[in-house]
Amino acid sequence: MSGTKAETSGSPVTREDLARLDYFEDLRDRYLSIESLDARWHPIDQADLTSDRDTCMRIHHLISLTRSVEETLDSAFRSGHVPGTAFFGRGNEAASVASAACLDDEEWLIPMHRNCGAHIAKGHPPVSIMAHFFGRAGGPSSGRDGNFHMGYRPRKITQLISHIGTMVPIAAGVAWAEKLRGQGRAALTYIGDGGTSAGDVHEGMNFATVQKLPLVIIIDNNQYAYKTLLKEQFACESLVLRAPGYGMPGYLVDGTNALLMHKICGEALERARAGEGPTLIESVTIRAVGHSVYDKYSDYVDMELLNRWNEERDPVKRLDAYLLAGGIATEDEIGESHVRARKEAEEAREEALKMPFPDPEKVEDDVYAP
Amino acid sequence: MSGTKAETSGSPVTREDLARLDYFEDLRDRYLSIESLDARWHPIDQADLTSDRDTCMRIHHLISLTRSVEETLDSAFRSGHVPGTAFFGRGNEAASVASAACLDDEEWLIPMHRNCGAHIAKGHPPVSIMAHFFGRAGGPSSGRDGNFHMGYRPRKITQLISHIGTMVPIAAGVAWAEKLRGQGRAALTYIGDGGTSAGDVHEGMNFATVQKLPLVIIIDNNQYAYKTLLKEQFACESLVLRAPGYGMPGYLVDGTNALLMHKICGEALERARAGEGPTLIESVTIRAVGHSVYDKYSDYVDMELLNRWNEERDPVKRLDAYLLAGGIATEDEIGESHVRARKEAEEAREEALKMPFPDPEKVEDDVYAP
Amino acid sequence: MSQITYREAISTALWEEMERDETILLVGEDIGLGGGAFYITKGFQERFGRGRVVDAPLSEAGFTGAAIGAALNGMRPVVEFQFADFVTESYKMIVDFAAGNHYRQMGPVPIVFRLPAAALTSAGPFHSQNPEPWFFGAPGLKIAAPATAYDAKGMMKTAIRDNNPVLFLEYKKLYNYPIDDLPEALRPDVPERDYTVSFGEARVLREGSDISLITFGTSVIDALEAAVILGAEGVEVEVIDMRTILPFDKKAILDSVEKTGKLLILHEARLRGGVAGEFASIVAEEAFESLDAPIRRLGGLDTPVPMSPPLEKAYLPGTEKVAAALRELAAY
Amino acid sequence: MSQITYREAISTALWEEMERDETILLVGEDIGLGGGAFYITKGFQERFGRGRVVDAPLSEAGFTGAAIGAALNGMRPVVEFQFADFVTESYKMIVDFAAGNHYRQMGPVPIVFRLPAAALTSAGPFHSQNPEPWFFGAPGLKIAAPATAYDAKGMMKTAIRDNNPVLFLEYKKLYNYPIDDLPEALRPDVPERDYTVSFGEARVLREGSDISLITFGTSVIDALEAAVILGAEGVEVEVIDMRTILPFDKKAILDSVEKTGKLLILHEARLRGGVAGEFASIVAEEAFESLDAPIRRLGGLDTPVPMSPPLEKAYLPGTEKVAAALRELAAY
Ligand SMILES: Cc1ncc(C[n+]2csc(CCOP(=O)(O)OP(=O)(O)O)c2C)c(N)n1
Ligand SMILES: Cc1ncc(C[n+]2csc(CCOP(=O)(O)OP(=O)(O)O)c2C)c(N)n1
Ligand SMILES: [Mg+2]
Ligand SMILES: [Mg+2]
Repeated sequence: MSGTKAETSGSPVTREDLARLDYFEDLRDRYLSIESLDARWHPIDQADLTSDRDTCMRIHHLISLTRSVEETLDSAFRSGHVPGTAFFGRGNEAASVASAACLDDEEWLIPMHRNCGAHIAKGHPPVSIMAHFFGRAGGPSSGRDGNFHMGYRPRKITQLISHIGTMVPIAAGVAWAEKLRGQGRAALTYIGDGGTSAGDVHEGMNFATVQKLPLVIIIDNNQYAYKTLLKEQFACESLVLRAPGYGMPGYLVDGTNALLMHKICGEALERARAGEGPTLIESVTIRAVGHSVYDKYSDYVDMELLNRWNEERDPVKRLDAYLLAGGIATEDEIGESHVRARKEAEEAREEALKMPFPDPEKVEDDVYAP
Repeated sequence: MSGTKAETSGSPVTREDLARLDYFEDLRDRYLSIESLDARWHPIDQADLTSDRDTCMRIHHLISLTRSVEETLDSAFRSGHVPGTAFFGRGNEAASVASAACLDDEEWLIPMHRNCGAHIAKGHPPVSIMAHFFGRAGGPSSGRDGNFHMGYRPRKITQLISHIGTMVPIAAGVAWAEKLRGQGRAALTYIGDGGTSAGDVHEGMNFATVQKLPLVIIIDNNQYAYKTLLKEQFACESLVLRAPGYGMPGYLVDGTNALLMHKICGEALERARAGEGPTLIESVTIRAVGHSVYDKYSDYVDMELLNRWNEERDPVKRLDAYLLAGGIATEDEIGESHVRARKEAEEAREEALKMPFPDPEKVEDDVYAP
Repeated sequence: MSQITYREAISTALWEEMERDETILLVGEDIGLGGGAFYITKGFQERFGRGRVVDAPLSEAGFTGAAIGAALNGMRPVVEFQFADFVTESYKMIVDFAAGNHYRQMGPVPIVFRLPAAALTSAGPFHSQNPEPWFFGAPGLKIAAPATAYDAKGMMKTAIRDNNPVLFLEYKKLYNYPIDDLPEALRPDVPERDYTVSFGEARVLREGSDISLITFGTSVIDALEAAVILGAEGVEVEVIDMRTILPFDKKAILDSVEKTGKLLILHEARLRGGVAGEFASIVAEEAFESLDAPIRRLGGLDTPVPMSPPLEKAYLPGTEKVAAALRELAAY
Repeated sequence: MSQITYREAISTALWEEMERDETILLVGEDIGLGGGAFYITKGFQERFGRGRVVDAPLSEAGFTGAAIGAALNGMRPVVEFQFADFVTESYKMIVDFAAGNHYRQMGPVPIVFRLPAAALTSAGPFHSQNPEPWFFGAPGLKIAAPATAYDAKGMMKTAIRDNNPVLFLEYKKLYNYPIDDLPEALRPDVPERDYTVSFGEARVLREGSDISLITFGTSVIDALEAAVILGAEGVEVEVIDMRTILPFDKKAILDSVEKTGKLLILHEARLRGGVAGEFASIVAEEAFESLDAPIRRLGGLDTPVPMSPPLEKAYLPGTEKVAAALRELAAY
């Protein structure tokens, strides 16, 4: 913990907290050495990140599994098994996994198009994800949709529509129902740095804060929105500066640091469950691959910077190193976790490829619910 | 001026300026004793408000004319001359007039549905306004639209569509064209407290700040959005807190104080013309009448508070008192300005009522531009 | 049994349903404290609380989205748009999200969108529109368009209990229409008991053997008036109120045309892109041999809805234009 | 004269117009540095600067609104939607603001909305839609739907020079369609010189005396293929490409039907609420006596556009379905 409860609590920033605001001045140039900030925009003390072995190993395995699933999907795409296109979240696995891993089984996840890790942490089986990408009848939408337009009802994961921004209001509504039900459950959603420009995001955050809904919103700031750079997307120093405009606490988190995200998101969800309303968390990562499998991203991405990120901030490597350095796991245990992940992904791929394509005779079924 | 140029300049708030943030904590309960704040959220020194007689008398007359035009329209409505409905801006005349009076002739005004004062200050003739409300062929839309869905091209005033929020992006676009033309002209628009919740407003403010457009946006916070109270509309302490989220300066202004608005808006427009980008100004007033002429507003309005506002903060009375107390005008001169305004409004009404209704034979004309 | 207004019918249906099922929520602008622009929900917030009756911020996409999210999570929200015109703000939420969710195997989305629609009096281009053409092509939606208090109450209950997103068109002009001024056929008694009206069943408002006049919404009044005029001229017009636009009662249209051989389709919305095109096409395809005359359609002009009274009158397809079109058909 | 792709034709037209008139601006997502999702504007920002070629934040309503504001203030913006599907974000901006402004006497709004439309391959429910039904009823708009590189270049110039808001449908499937694979009728040479193609003039792609096949967009390919098949079976099908959907060439439809007496209308969009309904209705009203058979329409199924290849194929009105419908008509 960075200090007392009060220090990271839900009350909006005031006085001396905000005196630190000039910290943000040229944050974007300094993302590589980002300092994570709490709700009052003090650096977060990271001494108390969890070292609980079970938690750490669970998160490690989920992150590794996420990477393996995406790599497997990518190679399946190159082999022609993925109709349409595919997006990947490489670079944000830590943030996706460690946040969604804070949800209870009965809580809803409202993911975006790069949150493979969140799907996996919430229990969406890799074989179902693969079947979806492969357009098979056994996928969660029976082949009616593809790519990351994917949900999974058995684990309370919504499907997004393509129109970016729409999911924040949807998430607010999911949280509204939870609030009415009064069982102390919260919901979690994500939005990209590009997505923050969408009007729906504003409307959704406003609705959530006015109604004090149990919702955590993570801004996946991966420094690109397709081919658009951050400076063309917003003019403020940091997107957490939007939080006071809604009267909610805002955190800035190094999204390549899994255990830090786990702590901050976990605390935010706890506040949400306790009726203290929404929290905004800006998670800074980098999109380590192209926008989609088709994207010629070296056209517009600063490849040197990207390489440095991959060297210094790859979330998988960072977690490996952290576990090792902290004596939480041995090199063998870490290696074994990776091997198991790759095997699981491979098996899922094989199983999914055996599934049939949907029956065109049924194309007109299910337009209406009974 | 509240101090040096730097103090009110366009650079976003930083450090000690923001240390004053807790000022906002229960601002809404304290609107009646509102303190106006500059871009760094220091109280604005009002010692240097203009006492230039010509400026003062011009603004006085425009404010008085606005009130008279609206009162005349209201009585015309009661006499059955206004088809459909009518909205009035009673209570915000000072803010509307004093802001729009800062525009040059060649600059665009993008008004909202209570900015009668802005129309009048920008030179929209009362007879044209009346003809519009009366649905006459001689109105600016030839009777095709009514109420405050009204523009006036000869004076570079756009017409709004009903969908609230849309005009902020439109205003950004008008300013974009000015920026490209490079003649140092700015544009001015308004949005209600309710309107700030609309996604378009977010999108428009973001576009304007990213492109550093010459635009001033005034939030007409009149404490009601139809029957919805502020606490159902937003959860932040004050709407100026949104400004740092876009990287623009935000001011909080007592909107019943004409000369203060004239100063702050004038400075903001100067910055815009100089290429320093947009400014957000929250103008706090009260909606002194119902939402529309049909609205039974005592259902939901705190009538006691409203009466106090009308006593203490009526913008017309306040300006009268200020001019008198400052020795800028005599009681006779002030009275004469009012009389002239009423006469002008009455004459406009008579003239407009003589105009014919549009010819139904021409109803299908002009759908397409040649 | 009683005679209540269309507005009271809707209000009553909402109230009774909220009493019956606590998963039903209301959200919209000014609907709480203020009871909504048309006072449909006056007193609801006091009774059902601020959790279930939410005065939304001015943000249609946002609160429509929130309602959809709540529907995904077990609730049955009813969303009030202050005017149907503003539903365009929520287009993608309704068409892309809500309507397609079940097809994508992501579960039902039981939700009602209340749309105060059509012209009132000089409400101008932005408060007078008929929204059905915007949504008619969207798979997964239903569209109800009641023209009587009886239908309004019964169909609102059907809409709320339906597991699909339903656009519920409410005709502002009918909200407070004096009951005694309504044509007989438009004032069936409204039972005080619970009842529902099935979707997809048209109603014959007046039988006739010479011409079929297919219509719905505010136009039923003009249709009935014109039928009376034509009746006096010896032409028997069959007037059919479609009642639901999606699903629509194709059989009722075809049956009537088979009988009369002549067809006029009438609605207040502009013709181009209006649903009359679909109805006419179906007849041209499936009842071609029954037709004794060209199909006629009548609707609003191809302009924005103008405000000033003489223009608005010229815009709308009123009784005189209907009668004229019927006469032409009769003479063919 | 040369053979260039549809994509190159659009790109060339934009470039030439921007060279010609400095009030022309481009705005859209990823169009600057990145040259847009389909590389139509690659290199434009370098040439015309960041003021005239704006990489917009992800906010369609916002940048559409900004473009309209710029148009009010003397500019001629061209707005790129990344996919036509996202135009729903800007619905009110286009329909309520831009389309109605001139009617309200507030001046012309010269603006082009570029909409990469229709199915590509397994692009799924949100990247495959045909937007014309959403806008077809809106007075004040024009809708262009070029199917050849020649039309794409000439009509883009027409659109830019028009003083009204124009929805410019671009068929993603045609962008990079190999020229040699196109049917002869779809690859007229594209002049290097400046030329325009008037709106509202259909083009007969193939003459025939037995059946009129009215179509546009991607469906022209299926139509021509089916006509060849039917030709081999001894049925002469007249294939007409509408080219502009608003205004549309009513005379071309009526003339052809008068000649053939039989009509099939085909488009990729779903039938219900599609523009085929309007065309069919007009024929049923104005060429009733010429018809020798029921009017037939063919379009997408009444479902969201499904992603998986077998489903998508079933959804689309491909050559086989067109040929089958033509055969039925021929046999009538
Ligand atoms: C409303 C809308 N406009 C455009 C798009 C096309 N599009 C898909 S992803 C994307 C970029 C999103 O950027 P960001 O929100 O930063 O998420 P990221 O892809 O970087 O994770 C765009 C423009 C869309 N899906 N929705
Ligand atoms: C998108 C949209 N939704 C709803 C309305 C109906 N409406 C008209 S004015 C209004 C309240 C506006 O409040 P505010 O922005 O505070 O402006 P004020 O009327 O108080 O000046 C509402 C809800 C509208 N015009 N547009
Ligand atoms: Mg991004
Ligand atoms: Mg207000």
